[in-house]
Amino acid sequence: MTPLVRIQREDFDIGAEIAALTAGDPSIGAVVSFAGLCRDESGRLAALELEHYPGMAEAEIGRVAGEAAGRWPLAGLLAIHRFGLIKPGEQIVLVIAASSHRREAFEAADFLMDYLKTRAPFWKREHLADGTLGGWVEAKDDDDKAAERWS
Amino acid sequence: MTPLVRIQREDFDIGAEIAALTAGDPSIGAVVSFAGLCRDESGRLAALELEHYPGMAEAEIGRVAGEAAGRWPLAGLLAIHRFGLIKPGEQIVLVIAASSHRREAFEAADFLMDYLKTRAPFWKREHLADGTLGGWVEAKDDDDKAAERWS
Amino acid sequence: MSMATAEPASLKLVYFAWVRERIGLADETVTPPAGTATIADLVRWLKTRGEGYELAFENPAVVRAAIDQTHAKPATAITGAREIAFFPPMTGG
Amino acid sequence: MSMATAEPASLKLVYFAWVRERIGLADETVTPPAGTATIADLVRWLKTRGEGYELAFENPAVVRAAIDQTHAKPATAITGAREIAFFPPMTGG
Repeated sequence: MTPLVRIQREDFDIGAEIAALTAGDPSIGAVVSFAGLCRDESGRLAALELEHYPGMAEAEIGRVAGEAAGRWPLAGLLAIHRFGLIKPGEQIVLVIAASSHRREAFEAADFLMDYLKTRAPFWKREHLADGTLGGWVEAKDDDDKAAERWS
Repeated sequence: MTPLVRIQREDFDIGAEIAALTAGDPSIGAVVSFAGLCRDESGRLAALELEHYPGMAEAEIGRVAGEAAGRWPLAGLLAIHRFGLIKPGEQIVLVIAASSHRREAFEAADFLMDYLKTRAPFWKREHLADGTLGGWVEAKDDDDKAAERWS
Repeated sequence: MSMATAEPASLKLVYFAWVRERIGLADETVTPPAGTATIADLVRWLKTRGEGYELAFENPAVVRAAIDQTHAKPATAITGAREIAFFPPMTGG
Repeated sequence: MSMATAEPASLKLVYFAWVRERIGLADETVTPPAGTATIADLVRWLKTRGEGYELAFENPAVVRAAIDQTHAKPATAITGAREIAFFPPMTGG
């Protein structure tokens, strides 16, 4: 099973991605999806701008997805990460893990998200509702701690 | 936030359910979905027949979903469980949890699935590929142990 | 104040999965004898009602029960119950 | 066999987010002085190249690096590197 990784400006369709990842494999009993959405931060935010490192983004997510595929018996694994300007309510990131049983699908999706947060070369900048450009979002210690759970 | 619970014979559309659950709430940053599918058990199975206890199925899943809603700060929680004859590759159950941050969405979906497996009054019977009626699926100790993680 | 067990009340019983198949009924309305106070008492009485019941409850520890659509234990009192269900361990999800 | 640091090689540097903004460049090709063996050495040299670099690396512990699109540590050797990136802690996902 080779994980699928896509870095794109365009939005994605969760239902269509789940259907494509699971089609034709009747050994799949469990599918977990995680979608990360842009929050409006109580109305403070007009948009998030996502900058990324082309090439490394694909490579790094591919490496971590490959590690997940080696760690859990998965039938399918997909990660999509968008870049560019993303408005509140819009989708930023998608992870789907499919397997025979639910435990490994949950754990693989959870693992991949934790590592995406701390290792994938993406940076968020805020565009504020008042029309000004906000600052770069700071990395959270919580995310580092979450990623450390898996080591 | 009142959890949504549906017990139905009809199939469901994961993408549409996620969109409906998250629409119009820009505080949502994380959406986790779990879909349980009918496996073919290496070709042995023609279908699963799901019997349920009408009334109690809704009530019991509602109780457990309410407990999840009390335990994690969720913006949305949905559970759909199908009954009737379900073929390999078809969807049986769906849980969606939406929240501001990913940890609570993952945990609430995981929790609700563990309790669905052990407390929701549904029983699976196998219909075999050779045309005969198989036995009732036996409950797994693993599922009880998984549910005990949360107490 | 009258005692709950003074006058035997009629009770709807519902059965699911192999409990239903072994008993041969999906539901029935019964009047348990006076003194039937708990789920365990009810099971003991049901087992006297024929071979199907005996087979369904041959290992009573395996059969689950619900009183008015809420999970119940063998020691749970059935006082005031309208509907009691018996079924195998759940295998949904 | 020639030593890796004998002849300074030209190297592509790429910068992201506030590192890019502070330096004022998205990328550039440089020839570090002989003896620039590690990421930390490279940062020390870059800081001598002007105010923007000094600001970008004012707290070098915060800035992350990648060698040929793989995460690297300050002590990682840059021998043979084609592209080295500097960026803030990642905030994707």
